[in-house]
This record gives sequence, C-alpha cells and structure tokens, in this order.
Amino acid sequence: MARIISFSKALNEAMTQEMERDENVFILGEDVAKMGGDFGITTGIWERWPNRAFDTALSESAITGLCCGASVCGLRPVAELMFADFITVCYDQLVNNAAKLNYMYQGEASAQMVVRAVTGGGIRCAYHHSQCIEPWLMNIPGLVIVAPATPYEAKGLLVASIRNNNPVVFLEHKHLYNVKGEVPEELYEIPLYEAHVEREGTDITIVAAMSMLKFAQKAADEMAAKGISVEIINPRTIFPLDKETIKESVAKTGRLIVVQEGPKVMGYGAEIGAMLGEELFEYLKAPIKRVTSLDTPVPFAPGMEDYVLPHYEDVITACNEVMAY
Amino acid sequence: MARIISFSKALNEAMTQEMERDENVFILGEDVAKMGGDFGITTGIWERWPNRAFDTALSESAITGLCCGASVCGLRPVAELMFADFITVCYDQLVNNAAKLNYMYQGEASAQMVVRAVTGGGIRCAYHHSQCIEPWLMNIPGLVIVAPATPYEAKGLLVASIRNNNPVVFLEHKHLYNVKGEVPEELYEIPLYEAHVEREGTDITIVAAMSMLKFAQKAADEMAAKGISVEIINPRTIFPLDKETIKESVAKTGRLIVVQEGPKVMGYGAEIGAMLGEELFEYLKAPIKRVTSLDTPVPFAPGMEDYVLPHYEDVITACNEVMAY
Amino acid sequence: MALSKEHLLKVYEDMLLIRRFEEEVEVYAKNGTIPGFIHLSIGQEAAQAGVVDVLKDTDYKFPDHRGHGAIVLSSKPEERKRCMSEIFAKATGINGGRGGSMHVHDLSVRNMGFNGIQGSTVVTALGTAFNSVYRKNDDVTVVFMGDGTLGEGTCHESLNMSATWKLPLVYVLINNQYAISTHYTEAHPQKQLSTWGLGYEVPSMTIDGNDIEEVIEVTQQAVDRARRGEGPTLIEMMSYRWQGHFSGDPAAYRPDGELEAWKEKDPLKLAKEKLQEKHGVSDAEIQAISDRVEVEIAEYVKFSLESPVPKPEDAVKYVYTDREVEGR
Amino acid sequence: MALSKEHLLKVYEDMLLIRRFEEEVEVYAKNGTIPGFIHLSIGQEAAQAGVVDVLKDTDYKFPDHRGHGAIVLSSKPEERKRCMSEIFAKATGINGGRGGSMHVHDLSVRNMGFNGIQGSTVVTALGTAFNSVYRKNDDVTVVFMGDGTLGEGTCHESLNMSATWKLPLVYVLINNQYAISTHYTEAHPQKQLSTWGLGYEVPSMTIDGNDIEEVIEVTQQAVDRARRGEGPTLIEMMSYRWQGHFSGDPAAYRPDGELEAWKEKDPLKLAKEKLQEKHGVSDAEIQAISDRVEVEIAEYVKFSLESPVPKPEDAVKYVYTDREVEGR
Ligand SMILES: Cc1ncc(C[n+]2csc(CCOP(=O)(O)OP(=O)(O)O)c2C)c(N)n1
Ligand SMILES: Cc1ncc(C[n+]2csc(CCOP(=O)(O)OP(=O)(O)O)c2C)c(N)n1
Ligand SMILES: [Mg+2]
Ligand SMILES: [Mg+2]
Repeated sequence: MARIISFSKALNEAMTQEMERDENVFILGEDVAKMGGDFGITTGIWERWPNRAFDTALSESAITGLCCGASVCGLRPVAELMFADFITVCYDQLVNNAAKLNYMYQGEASAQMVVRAVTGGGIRCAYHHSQCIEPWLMNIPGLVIVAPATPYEAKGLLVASIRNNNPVVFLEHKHLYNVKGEVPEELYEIPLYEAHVEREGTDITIVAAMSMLKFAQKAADEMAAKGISVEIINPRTIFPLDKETIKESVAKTGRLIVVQEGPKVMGYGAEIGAMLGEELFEYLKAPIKRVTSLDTPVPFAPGMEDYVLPHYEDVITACNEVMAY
Repeated sequence: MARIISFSKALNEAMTQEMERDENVFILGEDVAKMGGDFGITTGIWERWPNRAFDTALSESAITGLCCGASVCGLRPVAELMFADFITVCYDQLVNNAAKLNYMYQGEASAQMVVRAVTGGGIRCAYHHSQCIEPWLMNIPGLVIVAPATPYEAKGLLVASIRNNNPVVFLEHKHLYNVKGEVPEELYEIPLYEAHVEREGTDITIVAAMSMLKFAQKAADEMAAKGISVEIINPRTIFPLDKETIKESVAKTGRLIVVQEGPKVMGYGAEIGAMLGEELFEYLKAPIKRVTSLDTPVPFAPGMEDYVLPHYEDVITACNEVMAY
Repeated sequence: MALSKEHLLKVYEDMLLIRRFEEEVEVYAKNGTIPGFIHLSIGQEAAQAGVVDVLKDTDYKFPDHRGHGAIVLSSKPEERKRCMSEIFAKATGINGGRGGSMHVHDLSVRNMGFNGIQGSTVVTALGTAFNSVYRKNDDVTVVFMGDGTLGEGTCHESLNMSATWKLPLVYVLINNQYAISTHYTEAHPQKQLSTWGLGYEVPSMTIDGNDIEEVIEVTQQAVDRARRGEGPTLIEMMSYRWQGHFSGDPAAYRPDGELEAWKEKDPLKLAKEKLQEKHGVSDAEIQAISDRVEVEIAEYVKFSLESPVPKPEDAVKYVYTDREVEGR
Repeated sequence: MALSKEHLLKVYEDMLLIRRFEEEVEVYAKNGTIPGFIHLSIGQEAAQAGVVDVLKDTDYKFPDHRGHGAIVLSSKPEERKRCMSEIFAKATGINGGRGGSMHVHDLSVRNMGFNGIQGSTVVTALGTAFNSVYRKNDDVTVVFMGDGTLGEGTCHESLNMSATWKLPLVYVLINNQYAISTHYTEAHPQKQLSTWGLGYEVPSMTIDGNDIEEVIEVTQQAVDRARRGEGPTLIEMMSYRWQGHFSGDPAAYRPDGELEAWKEKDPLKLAKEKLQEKHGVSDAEIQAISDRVEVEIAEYVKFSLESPVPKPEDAVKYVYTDREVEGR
C-alpha cells in the first residue's frame, strides 16, 4: 500500500509536482535539462517543460546571480550546483546577495530560490568533490540550509524549500540518493526550521543529519541492547537550527553527542555544543561529544578516505564515555 | 626611548623590512602600488621596489590564484583584499586551492602566501563592507587566520605570516589602524598559533580578539574594582586556535566569556564553547557566555549599526552573571 | 541624434539635478553629517541622465556605486527627497536608512539598488532579464558598471550567458578612466574596453559619455534591440569623475591638467551650449531651470536634515521573511 | 608545418601511449578496480601529445581533468607507471594515492596537477607565469582547459590579467564539443570559442586539434611568443572525446553518427597515414612501435595492480607545513 521510492525519485517528484502547481518554478544548472542532471535528479522535467528547464554554461555565479534577480521578479528558481564543493565559486552570490536581499529590500522582495547541492564524501573523488559545506554558510543570517535524511524528508523538505521565500541551500548527500523509503504520492510539506525527534530516549541525545542518521540509529540499537536509551534528533534544517527541540531533549537526557560528517572544527557540532554550554549548562551530566571527520582535506585512496570520515565505532565509544562519566 | 607608532605604520614596516630581507616577497592587489593601498598601508613600497609591487584589476580570484601559483615557485606573495567582505569572490581560491596545496603536493610545495583583509564594522558602510569573515574559513583545514590586536602584534604577526609556509588570511580591523603603541624598530616575529595571556586573573576568562580586546580590558578593570579577577586571552591566531592556552586559563577560572564581533551563530565563540564543553567540562563553574553582534547583516544607519555590534555593557552583564551563577 | 529642444531641456534639467544633488551630498559628507563613504558622480551626469531618460518605469535598473544620479532620476518626483534622506541615514529614507549611499533601491520604479561587491549586480541583472523572457514580456534590464568592475569574473559569466540566451540586457559601462587610482589601461589589455564585448559577438561600442544626445541615441538603439528580443548590447561611455574615488579622496594619482581638460567636456556645459546656440534658449530660460532645481534640492536637503533617525531596534527586521531574529 | 619523419614517429608513439594508457584505465575503472570517477581522453591524443612535445621540463604544465595524456607524457619515463598507480589509488602512486585521476602532479617536471574546480588552474597558472617575469627567466606556462570551462569567471580574470601584464602563458582550449552533455554552442554565443580571446587583443586561433602537426606548429609559435615575453596566446583545438564525460557515461546526448564521423578523424589514424604515405614507414615499423607501447603499458598495469595501498593514517599528513593534525 505505502509507496516505496528512492531519495532521488522523491526529489524529482517534489520538483515535478511543484512545477505543476506553480508556473513560477523553474530549474536551471549544468546539464539539468536535456540530460536530467549529472545525478539524474531532474530527469523528465525538460521533456515536459522545455521552457522551464535550462542547461547553463559552467557559470555558477551567473546561475546563482540569475536566481537572485529572477526571485525578485516573483519567480522561484531551483538551481542545481552539481557538487556542493562548487559553492565556493558562487559563494559571493549566496553570502552577499541572496542572503541579504530581503534585508536590503526591507521585506519587499527576497531571494526565494533553492540551490540544490550534492554533498559529502565516500565516493573516492578527493579534495574537491567530497566536502560538507554547511559550516561555511552558518554564520550568514538570511540563509537557510536544509538537509534531508530520508526519501520522505527529501520530498517534503524540497517542497517546503521551494515554497519558502528565503534562499535555501538544499543539501543532498550522495550516499542517500539510492536509499528507498515510504513517500506519499500527493504533495506535502515538511516544515522548515523544525528538527525531528527520530527516536525518543532518556539517557543520551544524539544529533545527526543526513547520512549520519544511520550511525545514530545503529548506535541507538546497540546501546538499547545494553539498556541505554538514546534519543535521536535529526535537525532537518541545519541552519537556522531548531534549538528548542535540541534543548528539550538534552534537558531530559543531560548528555549530547553530535555526529557530523566534515571536519570537527567549526562544524555544526560547534554551534550546538556552545549553545548548550550557554543555555543548558545546569542540565549537562557529561561532557558533550563530537564524532566527526578528521580535520583534513578528503583524500582519494579509499583507505585514506575511510580513515578521515567519521567512524561508527566512535559513536559507540562516545556513548559509553558519556554514560560512564 | 620606546618607539610609538600606529598599527598602520607597523604593518607597513613589517612588509618593508621583510621585502628588504627576502626578495621573494612582493605585494599585489587593487591600488596597493602607486597609491599605497586604499587604507595607505602599503605606502612607499612601490616607490622603493617598482618591480615588486603590483596594482591589479578588480580580479580577486586572479589575485589569489596568482598567489597560489607564485607560491609554488618559491615566491612569497602578500596580497591586499581591501575589504575582507570581498573574500567571497575569491573564496574558491582560498578554500579549494590555497588551503589544500600542501596536502595535494604532499609537502613539496605550499601556498606560502598572505592575504591581508580589512575586517569589521563600525564605519557606516553597511552590508558588504563591514563583515567579520573568520568564521567562513574556520572549517577549512590548511588555512591560517591571524588577527592582531595591537601595533606590536601587527608587525610581529605579519612578519611571521609572511615567513610562514601556509596560506595566511591576515585580518586588519579598521578600528585599529590608527591605534598607536610601542613597536620595536628591528625585525621580530610573534609566533603564530599561540594565544597571548594579556592579563592574568583567577575568576573569569575572557577571550577577545582584535578590536574586542579593548572591551575585555575595560571590563577587567571595571570588574577588578569590584574585586573580581579577569584573565584575558587574545588568540592572535584565530585558526587554528591555541586550545591549550584557553584550556589552561579556563581550568583555572572555570568561567568563560567570548567577546566576538560578527553574528553570534557559528562565530569562533562556537568552536571555543564546544571545545570547552568537550574537554574541560569538569572545570566549568558557570555557563559559557558569548557577547557578539546580533544575527543580522550590518545596516548603514549609525544607530542601527551600533545596535547590532557587540555592546560593552553586555560584557559586564556576562561577567556579573557568571560570577553570580 | 539631435534631440528636440524640449527633450534637451528636460535632460539638461535632469543633469543639473544630479549635479546639484551630488554637490549637496558632498557638502554634508565632508562636514560629517552623512556617515560612511560616498562616491560622487559629478562629471558623469550625461551617462546617467541619458540612460534613465530612455527607460520606462517598468524596465529594471541596476545603478552602480556611483549611481546617485540614475537613482534619483529613476525615482518618482515625490520620492526623490527620500533618496537623499536615505543617504543621510534617516528613517524617512527610501530604505529606512538601512542602506545608505551604496544601497538605495526603489522597487516601485524597478531601481534594483546596488550591491557593494563590484560585479555582483552584473549577474543579478541576468535574473530580471531572464524574467522578461520567461514571462514573455518586453521589460528591459540595464546594468551600470565601471571600467574597473570589468575586471571581475562575473562580467564574463554574465555577458556569456546573456548573449547565449539573447536576454534583454544592456550593459552600460561608464569608463571614467579610473578604478580608484588605477587607470583602465593598466588593468585591461585592450585599447577600448568595448572591444571585449565583440569577443562574444555582442554589439559593443564606445561613445562619448558626456554627450547626452549620443548617450540617448545609442542607448535607445540598444534598448530597442533588447525589447525586440535580439539580445544584449555593451555600451562603453567615456567620461570622467571630477571628484576622487570617494568624497575625500584627494585623487593625487591624476596627472596635472587631466581634470581641467575633462572639465572642458563637462556634459552640462555641452548641453547648455547646444541649447543656447542651436535652440536659441535664453539665459533667462536657463536660469529658470536652475532656479527650479535649486528649490527642489533645497527641499531634499531640508527634508534630509530634519528627518528623524531610524529606530535602532529595527535593525533586526527582515533578516528572514518568516522568522524573527533576537534583538537586545 | 610538416614534421620530420623521426619527429612524427616520436609523437605517434606518444599518442599511442596515451591511447593505450586510457584504454587500460577504462578497463580497470569499469571493473571497479580503480575507485572514483575517470575522465578519459581517447580521441584527444594529438592535442595533449603535441603540446607536451613542444614544452621543456622546466615549463609549467597545468593539465585538466581529462589530462592523463599530458600527465604521462610530461613525466620522466621511469615515473610513468607511477602515474597509473596513482590512478589506482596505490601507495606507489606519484602522489602516494591521495590524489587519484583528477590530481596527478609531478613537480619535478613541473606538471602542476589539476584542481577539481573547473577554471581554478586557469588562475593558478597566472602565478607560475608571473614567476617567470618576476625572476626574469623564460619558463613558459601552459594551461589546458575545456570548452565548458570557458564558462567560468576565472577565465576572464586570467586572460585579462595575463594579457595586461604580458605573462608567458599559453591557454590550450580543447574544444571537444561538449561539457558533460551540453554542446558548446549552447553555452557560448560565439561561433568559435577563440573569438573570445580577440576581445582582449590576445592572439587567438582555432585549429584542428586532431592534426598533431598543426598542434605542434601553432603551439610552438605560441610558446615562442611567450618565451620572448610577448604575452599570452589562446589556442582552441577542435577535437572530440570518444567516451562519455566520465567512464561509464553512455553519452546519450550525442546525435547518431557524430562519434563515427569523429572516429574518421582519429588523430592516430591521421598520423599513421602520414607516416606510411608520406614518409614510407612500413607496417613492421608501426608494429614495432605498437609492441613497445604494449610492453610499456603492460608494465604500468602490472605495477599498479601489484602495488600496495597507502597507509590510511597518512591521510593526516601535510595538512599544514608546520603543524600536526590529530589522527584516530
Ligand atoms: C569585489 C570588489 N572588489 C573591490 C571593491 C572595492 N572597490 C569599490 S569601487 C572600486 C573601483 C571601481 O572602479 P570602476 O568600476 O571603474 O567604477 P568607478 O569607481 O570608477 O565609478 C573598487 C576597487 C569592491 N567594492 N568589490
Ligand atoms: C566549478 C565547477 N563546475 C562544474 C564542475 C563539474 N564538471 C566537471 S568537468 C565538467 C565539464 C567540463 O567541460 P569541458 O571544460 O568542456 O571539458 P571536457 O570534460 O569536455 O574535457 C563539469 C561541468 C566542476 N568540476 N567545477
Ligand atoms: Mg572607473
Ligand atoms: Mg568539452
């Protein structure tokens, strides 16, 4: 009865259905139209709406700049950035233009655009095709960063992102594209800015986004077997963070572990950790823990890359440590 | 006897003396040669070395890309970025090129370059000429961010940055240029990666960089009058952070306040806060505090800008709160 | 193209309005009343007045950082004083004082404002031009840029894309010889910057940017071409800024006599001579224009000086469209 | 320019080495032995072999992502197998396996490696070219780029600066018709991409990139010009990649017959015909070359397969020049 589709297909459906509903929505980017995207996510859109799907030159600043200008005219661009690492070549358009347009225009118009970006490591593509970019954007008021972890979220959050009037950087983790799950056929929104309690628990709070959620789930199972109850929070929107949900959870458990791909230093675990140290000090029963990648670029050789990426065992160690404290 | 010069002059002297010492050092950037820089910091260099000072087009990617390539040939470029906010248009060259060159070249060559960038708010120049950019770069292993607070540091840290073989983003706060202080005439280095204990104390640790140091100093005086002893740490190198010095201090005081210009969310206070929550949990006697700008772009109108920037009174409130906890 | 007497009178008055606007702004910038820094467009009135003259309210305008002139002339007459009070950082400013000199926009007349990062509006302008194609209307987008700004990579990405897609976009490149202290011949290899546009097979030309008749003629052709859906045009308008880069810059980098030579080519002087010599406009008529402009400008200044400052706490407004940000 | 028989024989062998190198890489990429993704340059051998043939060991070379050919030929003969084992992610790889297909450098021959961000090396190359001017030597820098890469803003900033400063830099733009699935005529307005360079008054030309003699002749002229200190040149070399964008891409976007037509223009076939028809090279001689190349390539493959993988913990090395990074 419940329909099972892939994360990729869920994204495709979100865009397709939003384009059916709202003719202001269009897609653009490198190879998104005729080829349907480097990862096939926009397949079929150009065939159906040849005037609403645009292959561009390799010009990420032009793409995102165009999105800003078109947004102000009431359009709703959905751009694909192929690899999230390429955000560096259009960083200015996101940081100094999109993020500030509503502020500059005093609410009269805003960058109601979505930039879809394929994020994360593990595919053996080295330094420039493997990075987690969210920390580079989390000091920029005005931006929104959305990070689905399941096919259900992929669709509902992308729909919400397209409808949202702020600039949204929508992260799609490479390792999730083929993951399958239940996804309603009809259009639905999952609200932005709200973290999701994936699993309730009383002893430890694990915050984990995107592909890291599976580590949290596995760890919760493993700890449950030992009688330790883990609560899992999936932020869904990484920026601005849903501080309330995290605080509520840690107020209950007193123990926090953030599992995060990407270097440890100044990842989102930093903000969560500091926020709790500020606002929830009296509830903390143990040191906070961050399980992350090492503080290096991402190397190519599989053994090296795996060494750098977060290790599941470290989540278990962290759980044991916070319980033993 | 002791020579008193301005922060600006100290920077100029650092470059001049390094250029005398090492012919691989050269300067480039918009208006740095014939005009001596938009802020006058490179005055006199072109006159002396017309073949080692280069005015460029408005091409920040070309400037920083050139620095990367020239570094690999053994040169030591010192580029000026005018306003730090413009780092967004050459972000790729810093993040994906300079920061990773030593790693990619396995230590055979590196981006031994300095990018001087004029940072911070308070001069009524609104959204794109007032930002603190360090948080945008602190998740990038391979980069170094240096942030002097005094004329003495300006010279010693710039010399060390020029000699250092990693890519250094060297922050110069607008409000410090005219500050005067004691600066030795001879060449000297202040080591990178080492925070400086500006003042010893036992009750509260305040971490404050660049122009925020004066808030910390004033607050320390004010608190001293009430019998409360504040230790002040000036990071000098903002990334990678000298965690040891901060930890040693907080292990002693048990109380931490970070004073930081720029939005609160994901500023360096986040990393410091999380790090202490992880590594120094048992020593903390009170919640950590961050005194920062508000989470907004920087508006133009003086009253609005002042409202957004960190307030001195909030440092005092934070001190009182951590003591009262 | 020779303009009619009426038309030339109108744009002469427009230019004078810019001149006087800028002169007053300079006074209050120098005496510290206006905060921040100010880029004045004295000397470049023809390029700004001429271009705006050609455009409709429904055309998208991206002024540059030296764009007070284009901004004021784009505005509805009753809003012009609010452009000045914006620069004065006042609550009555057209953007409530939060933007200032570099960021004066008015979406009601499709003045899209500037972005302090040079070259940024050059790609944002793709979006408004794209919108016209997407919605199949004939709104044209004009983006102003300087000779220095042409150094930015965004200029390439923009012209490449607008030319490929034949977007209705006109690039007005005001070559005022300098980017801060750097002469355009030191930052670019080609003798005339417009040559650059030819590499994209985009109609590109260099004109006398101080001759308002030439500015209007060539801009009109480019705008017409864009409106017909034939794609972008690049117009390099040769001109000169009389002041330094920003108000207060002594402009020591300029060779002796250069400013004086350009003052001979003052766009206002040129227009006035034509009015008087060709159209027989009397001194009295010229004086009447001048008087009208004085009254107007005096009102702007008074309004700007007397207006209240904005509420500090409004600084937290409009960060997001749908979320509040914490204040103090 | 007609090459001597010896010269043509040499570069024919070079091209064959690339072809066979790529064919083997493809086998091991497809069967999963090589991790990550691979961009093959089969069909583009003349452009790579011809350019490298002109360069000295002391010239700086920036290969692009489709640059195995230029990389291997730039390497010292004894190091070539290490280029392949790098692609195999092995410890013996010329970069210890940390870079892989997209990041093979060898500073000893001034192969500067690639940066995965298209357009990045195009500005990095300014630095090595600048170095030659700064140090007053005559080293030339060559940067390879594709038709798609020309979309990036960095290309503009680079050509603008190199032309203004007359840097010894040669831009080799291999126009293989496509950027992933997008034909160059859909991404750029001009009919031939080299027209773009003329906008900067930079000598720019389009040549047959599959004719190794033409490649060598035109590259030689550009390199000579650069060595004389006369500035950059842009050479658009028309060619075609036989495979899809990456190994595994079915390249469904190509019209029927296009690949076949280009196979008729196979650079190896063209060179072989010339060798045989013009220089009277025998089948046996051709066979001997082929045999040599087979032995060579077989050794690379064996070496690559048999080499050990790198130590995982070496991943924390070289983040900084003077600081350690924590491992596990
Ligand atoms: C990306 C970026 N780089 C540098 C600057 C600093 N800056 C502001 S205006 C300017 C010169 C611009 O010259 P031009 O485009 O010729 O305009 P003009 O000032 O002559 O009107 C510079 C370098 C900036 N605002 N943005
Ligand atoms: C900045 C950036 N944008 C996009 C990409 C993804 N990408 C890699 S190669 C490529 C196509 C390049 O085309 P071209 O320059 O013609 O080289 P070719 O692949 O045809 O050899 C694209 C879009 C990238 N690596 N970097
Ligand atoms: Mg100029
Ligand atoms: Mg190509």
